[in-house]
Amino acid sequence: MLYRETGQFRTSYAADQAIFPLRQDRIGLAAIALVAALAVPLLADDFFINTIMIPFLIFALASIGLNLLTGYAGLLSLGTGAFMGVGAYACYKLTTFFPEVNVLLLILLSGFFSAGIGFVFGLPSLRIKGFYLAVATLAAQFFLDWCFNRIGWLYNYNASGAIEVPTREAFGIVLTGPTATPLARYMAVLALVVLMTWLASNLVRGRIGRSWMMVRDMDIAAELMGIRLLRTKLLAFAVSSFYCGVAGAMMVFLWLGAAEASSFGINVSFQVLFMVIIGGLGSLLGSFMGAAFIWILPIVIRAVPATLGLDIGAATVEHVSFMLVGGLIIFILIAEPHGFARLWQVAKQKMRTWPFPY
Amino acid sequence: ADLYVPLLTYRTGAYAGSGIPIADGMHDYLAMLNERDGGIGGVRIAIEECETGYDAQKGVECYESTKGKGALVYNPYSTGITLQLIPKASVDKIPVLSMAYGLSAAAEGETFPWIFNPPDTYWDGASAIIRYIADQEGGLDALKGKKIGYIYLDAGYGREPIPLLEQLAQNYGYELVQYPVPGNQMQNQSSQWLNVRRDRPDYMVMWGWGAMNPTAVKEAAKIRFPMEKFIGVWWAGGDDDARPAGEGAKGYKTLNFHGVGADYGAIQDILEHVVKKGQSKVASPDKVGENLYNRGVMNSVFIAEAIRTAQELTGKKEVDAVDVRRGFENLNITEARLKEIGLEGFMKPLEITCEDHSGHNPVYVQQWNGQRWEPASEWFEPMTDVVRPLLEQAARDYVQANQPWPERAEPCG
Amino acid sequence: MGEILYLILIDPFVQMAELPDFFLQVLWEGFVSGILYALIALGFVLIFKASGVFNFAQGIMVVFAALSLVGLYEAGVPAFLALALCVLIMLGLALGVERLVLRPLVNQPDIILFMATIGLTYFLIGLGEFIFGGEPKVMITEELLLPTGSYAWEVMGGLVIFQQIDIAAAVIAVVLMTALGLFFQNTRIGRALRAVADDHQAALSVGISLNQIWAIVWFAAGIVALATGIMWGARSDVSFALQIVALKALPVLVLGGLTSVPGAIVGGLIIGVGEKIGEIYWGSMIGGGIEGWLAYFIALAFLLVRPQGLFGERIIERV
Amino acid sequence: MSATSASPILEVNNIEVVYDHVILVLKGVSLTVPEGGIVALLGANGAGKTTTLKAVSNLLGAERGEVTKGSILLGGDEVQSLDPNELVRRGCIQVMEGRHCFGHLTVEENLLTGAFTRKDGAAAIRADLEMVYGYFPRLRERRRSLAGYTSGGEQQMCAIGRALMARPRVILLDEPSMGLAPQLVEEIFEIVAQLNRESGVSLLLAEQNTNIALRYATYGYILENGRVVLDGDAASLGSNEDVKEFYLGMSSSGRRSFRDIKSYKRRKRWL
Amino acid sequence: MGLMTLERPGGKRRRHLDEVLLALEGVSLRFGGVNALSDISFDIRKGEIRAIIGPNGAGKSSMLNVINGFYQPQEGTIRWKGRERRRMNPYLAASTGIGRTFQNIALFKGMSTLDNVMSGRALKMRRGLFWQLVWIGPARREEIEHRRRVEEIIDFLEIEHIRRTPVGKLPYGLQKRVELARALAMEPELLLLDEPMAGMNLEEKEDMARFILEVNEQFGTTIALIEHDIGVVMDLSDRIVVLDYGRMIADGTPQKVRREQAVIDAYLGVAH
Ligand SMILES: Nc1ncnc2c1ncn2[C@@H]1O[C@H](COP(=O)(O)OP(=O)(O)OP(=O)(O)O)[C@@H](O)[C@H]1O
Ligand SMILES: Nc1ncnc2c1ncn2[C@@H]1O[C@H](COP(=O)(O)OP(=O)(O)OP(=O)(O)O)[C@@H](O)[C@H]1O
Ligand SMILES: [Mg+2]
Ligand SMILES: [Mg+2]
Repeated sequence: MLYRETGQFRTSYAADQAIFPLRQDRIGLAAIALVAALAVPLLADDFFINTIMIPFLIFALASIGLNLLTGYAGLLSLGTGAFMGVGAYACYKLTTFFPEVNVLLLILLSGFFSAGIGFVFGLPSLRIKGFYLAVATLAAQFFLDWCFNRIGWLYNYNASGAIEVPTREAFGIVLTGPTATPLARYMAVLALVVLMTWLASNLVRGRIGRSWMMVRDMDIAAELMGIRLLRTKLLAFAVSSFYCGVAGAMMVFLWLGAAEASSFGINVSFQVLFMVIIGGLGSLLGSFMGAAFIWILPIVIRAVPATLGLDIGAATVEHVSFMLVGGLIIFILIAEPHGFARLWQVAKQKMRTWPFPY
Repeated sequence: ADLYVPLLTYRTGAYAGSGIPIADGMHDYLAMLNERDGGIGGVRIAIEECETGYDAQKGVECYESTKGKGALVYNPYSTGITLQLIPKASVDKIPVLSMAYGLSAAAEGETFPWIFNPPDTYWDGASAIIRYIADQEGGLDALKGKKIGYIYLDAGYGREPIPLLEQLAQNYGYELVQYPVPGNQMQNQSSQWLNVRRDRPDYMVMWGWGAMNPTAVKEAAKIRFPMEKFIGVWWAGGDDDARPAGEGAKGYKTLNFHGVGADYGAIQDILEHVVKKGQSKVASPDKVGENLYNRGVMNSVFIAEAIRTAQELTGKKEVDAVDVRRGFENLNITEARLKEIGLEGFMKPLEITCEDHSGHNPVYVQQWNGQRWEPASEWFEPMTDVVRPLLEQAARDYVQANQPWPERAEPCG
Repeated sequence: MGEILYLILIDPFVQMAELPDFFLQVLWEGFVSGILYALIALGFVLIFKASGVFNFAQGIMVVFAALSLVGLYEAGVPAFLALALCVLIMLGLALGVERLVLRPLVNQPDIILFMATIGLTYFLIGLGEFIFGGEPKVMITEELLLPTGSYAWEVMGGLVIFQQIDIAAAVIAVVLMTALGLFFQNTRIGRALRAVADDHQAALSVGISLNQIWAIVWFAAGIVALATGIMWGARSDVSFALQIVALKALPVLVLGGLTSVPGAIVGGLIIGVGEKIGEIYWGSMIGGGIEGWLAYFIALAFLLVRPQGLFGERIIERV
Repeated sequence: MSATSASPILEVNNIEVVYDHVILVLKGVSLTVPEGGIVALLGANGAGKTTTLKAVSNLLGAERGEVTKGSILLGGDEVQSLDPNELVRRGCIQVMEGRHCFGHLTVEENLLTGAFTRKDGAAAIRADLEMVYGYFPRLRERRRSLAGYTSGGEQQMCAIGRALMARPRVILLDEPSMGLAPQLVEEIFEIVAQLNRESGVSLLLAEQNTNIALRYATYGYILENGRVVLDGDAASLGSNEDVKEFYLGMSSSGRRSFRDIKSYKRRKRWL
Repeated sequence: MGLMTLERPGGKRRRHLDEVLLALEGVSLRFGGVNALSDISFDIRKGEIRAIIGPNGAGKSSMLNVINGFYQPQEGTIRWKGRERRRMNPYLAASTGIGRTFQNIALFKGMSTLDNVMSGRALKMRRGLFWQLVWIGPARREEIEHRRRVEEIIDFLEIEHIRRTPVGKLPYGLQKRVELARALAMEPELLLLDEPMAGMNLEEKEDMARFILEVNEQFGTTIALIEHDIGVVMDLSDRIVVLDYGRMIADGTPQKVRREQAVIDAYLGVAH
């Protein structure tokens, strides 16, 4: 019985409602925090930080955004990429207008723009449901894509149509642009992601999170219990897009350094959806696990032949990695349709009863 | 150590059709140098392909994962990836060779010391096409009142030439009609070509890539557009772009700045030293010498020559990226040198200077005869006088938009 | 202001009237693309109808089928034998998917099955490129005895051009849809399909063999994919870029209703014609290239009126 | 009379069922349905009745449950590994708890899907359809409306009728009386008994309405917490004191009013 | 929790049977050709237990749906707490004190029992997005306060042991009980129960009856109840409406209704 909760009594409702009521969970969390904030910066090289940690965290945030919408409020969206794009372009315009302002603030502010856009594209959700709604969000995806391409103002009429991140700082440290060190960018990303994850976890365990889940599980019953569907759904769209928008802004400003419309294409939407579902719908922890899996797995697969000294062509590796990723996704869904989050729960359940099977 | 040259290529995805022959050409020439000469200056080249799928994120990932291994130069083969790498280049001190693609303004060596885009920028290409059209019509004055259609991939790549084409339209009085093709509509261009049919432009200019090209050629044939008045940029000139349209594609033209075919010493060496030994990935030996294959070869010629120049300049054999940048900036491929490396007549001599990283080099027009590409014009110069000031302005704009942009610190020479 | 209104409300119609032959051509092109969209959508509908699975892999199945055909031909197999072999390949695919993907996922939520088909998409992309390489291939139109010429029809002082291959596509599409429509409508199997889509577990409990049903529809969808692949391949080329086109089937699908074979046709035609007219007569006002999203907005407009699409099954809301 | 007197058509031997790999629900349940018998499965909420029935008809897979131990014999053959449709083909059909009609099919189409496995021709199927309509005239009235829009009781009739359409040898009925008007409950049991008498259909019946279940059943099992705690023929069960008190609501003073339960319960708690 | 039963004075409960809480007048509801309800008029008085019975498909559930605004009747008016409405809407109904349970359980399947019951408090919780995000402070205080009420209800209905279980996995009978808990959490004035005892055995029905009675007496909640178990209906209700094919065929006290021939013919079969 490795994972024992006996002996840990919750004496108040407040304690019972803590995010991690169990001591073992709290210890685990502290360990992860320590690794993320200390071990990674001290030990990891630039490649690890730039190619694995930063994008992983950013995608985890985007997954949380989509998870709020799809996992909690039950509204399927295929427009995540575009909403991330709105955040990125908004942030770009903001830095153009307010070059002196703390760039982290601007990144957060840009979330409001995508929240607004998300709100607008959420409007049809009152009438349209399920896969039909997914098409409405695809409309957003393709329309916004087109806007990023066609509206020159968005990219300051740059001839190549791309947005390039200027050098900006926060608290006297250069955070964006080519001269920003990976470490500084990593710490900024980590701080923002931790902050926003904490906010999200607050949100989903309270009244609003519950009203989303009500709408997800049975919208008619929710309505009959006094939930105003449109409001609730729109709030979900807005908050979710906010998260995606911030993730998009971070993606361009703290990771890629430049982007064009195609950086926010439908593929990104699918990628994030994958993360959410593999991680587990309706689980914030799952968002992290899903993001880690979907982002890191192909990198690992690509690295394997080289480390083994095998001379397989880059293209072949890519083909195999496609097959592996596809196959693994199916495999995981079969093994546990509720994703890693559930797998983790079951594992905990087993640990609780260990060494007995039930 | 070896000379480590990562190649960012794409043999998968929607643009693989254009990406594969280029990747083959790039790889095979370098491999041939290893086989035939034991590398460059006696040092072997370590070639590593990294698959980008023409995707900016994966491209950056490739960059990050290879730069630590001592990469000497990057060839992103995607305007999107190039744009991401431009600011990184001066920080990481690794030159970027974006051969006739990428940011046109990067030709300004004073502003972009780490970026090289020889032999021509997109603006050179656009101006060359206009000049060619004018020649056909009997002089620049004859352009007045003409209607020129511009069909392009609606992305950074296709949009890059628009300011120049608009500028020239003002100068010469032709009308420019634009037909954007969204990336997700590449294979479904009937609307664009219906519009073409209605607007009846006198000429069509195309900036296409990947699956967009063969579709466009087919559609043009379908609406019975006179193919000899349909002119693509050099990237729209793959053999597989014209071939699917069969007879209908006969007469289709594109720009080019190198020879096609396998009748060059170096290409023959590739066949002998690489393809025959089964070290190449080409699907069949016939593909060697096709237009985009040769483009890849030319790209590798630049790399190899830059490294060789760097070796000469520094006197060391195992040069690093900073040296290679110098090598590029002092690159001077003369007639004699071309002859030496078995590429006589393959391209025009080319020289890169600190101010001009591109060179506004001559181009020619080739035409599809139903089987293969044939030259359809003499070599001629793009409109350097128009392009140059625009490039300077664009570079200034870029710097303006990306403040603080580092001043050039690298000495010339 | 007045000028803008004129441009939006009047001028396009003036244009249509001025060049009636061109308008006819636009309609024809719209019709043809509509038919092609409908073909892709048909594959989706078959599977959705039978299992409630939104099969994202339909697009890649189109590519895969076409690639196998051309690949086999290039490997020296005669055209029609290659066609027959392709049918077998699609059968194998259907059986494999049923066995390895669907069967273990019985009774899971729609979105999980949807995800699994995206996984399948990745797998097939990898496998396809692994076997056939990424180079585009030329469809063996003539070898399959499909016509390639065109007819020009002089009318209203102009010319309307009909590609023979497009006419063939229309004919094949109509034949396929009628056949499938008849097969699946009101027969024992048809009823079973809809039952499965409603409730996997209950379908099992009355003795409907999900395995068999799924194998059948996936095979049917595979055949449709093959036909679609040949037609699209003849229009441009056979490459992995084609799968993007398949996304166009989504608005068609929801407009017609996810479960309706006739809906796929009508939806296809509405979207095909609608987006052509929109692009040609209105698109250039805002810079062109609006086809990418116009179809979705057309579909959205219809959905706001009928949330289940034109011919879709009513969404049952009860407590 | 004991259950073993006739040859058993259905035998469940000591099965264990686990959901999600961790939740053990049935802990060794054994039961026997004799050929032509009506066997009732009784028990409180959550005792595992539904799970037992689903284990027999092999529908657990769809809920991530599995039989980890024991065996199930239908007509002497092991059937745990058979597909559900194969079971139906062999004449064993389940009426699921909670109706599970196909909402987007009309009532008549729902009934017809019940005949999916039958091969005896359209005429026979039509005849049976008429038979079902004869049993449930309400269904005939609503035959053209989508099942999803019919009332709860109508759906229940539809689900039962659908199972009858398969001409089964064994029917597993999960709470057939749920949501039906009292008259209809009687009727349904009448119908079931009639089928049993006339066509020798065997029945395994999970039912909360103990009263009526024991009236029609020949034998009964009482399930508690995933275990069989009591079994016996219907008469002896009906006269068992505990069963009387907790399942039939009869005390020595006859039926007690629901109004009085409160104080009664309180008293029981104080004890 | 103050649910200790008071000794009932002389076995009679105190009622305000004169005060009409809800009245339907001439309500008709049609679906295409089906007349689910035709010209129904009846009232529910404050504090009573009102049963609605009738054969399957009579329109009972539809009636509840009309009352809380899920169906809009084609004709007729609804008078709720003295205000006349042409039609009700679900939000209004919920926010002015109509709570309900459903015939086909409509719980939020992905949520735990506790969350389901908490969801009944949705209308009573006020803290906005900002405080919810911050959590510490007002939002948490509010949550805890409501949690306390919810725990009381959970204790009352004796479902403590399944507090954390996802409701989708509960057996049918317990799901019904959770649904009742959720409705109670809304603290409704009028509680609509649609077959609360379906699928329960006697013991469980007795429990349920006890809960219903206690709710009615302790909170003074008015209850409208649909149930097919005639014993339950006759014992619990003060007045009964009988529907048949959308028409109302009887209305009155149990003693009166059980003797009416129309009711016996249409529903009871035999006199109870
Ligand atoms: N899918 C599932 N996953 C996990 N546990 C389950 C699942 N289905 C049922 N259970 C559990 O199995 C036990 C038995 O449930 P079952 O539905 O068989 O009871 P039942 O006797 O039919 O009850 P009722 O009379 O309420 O229908 C219950 O404790 C229930 O919580
Ligand atoms: N949304 C709807 N669309 C069409 N018909 C409906 C709808 N809702 C109810 N009906 C029909 O109205 C009639 C009354 O249904 P209702 O659900 O009110 O019956 P009920 O009295 O609750 O019956 P039961 O006891 O079986 O639950 C039924 O015939 C039903 O088919
Ligand atoms: Mg049960
Ligand atoms: Mg009802």
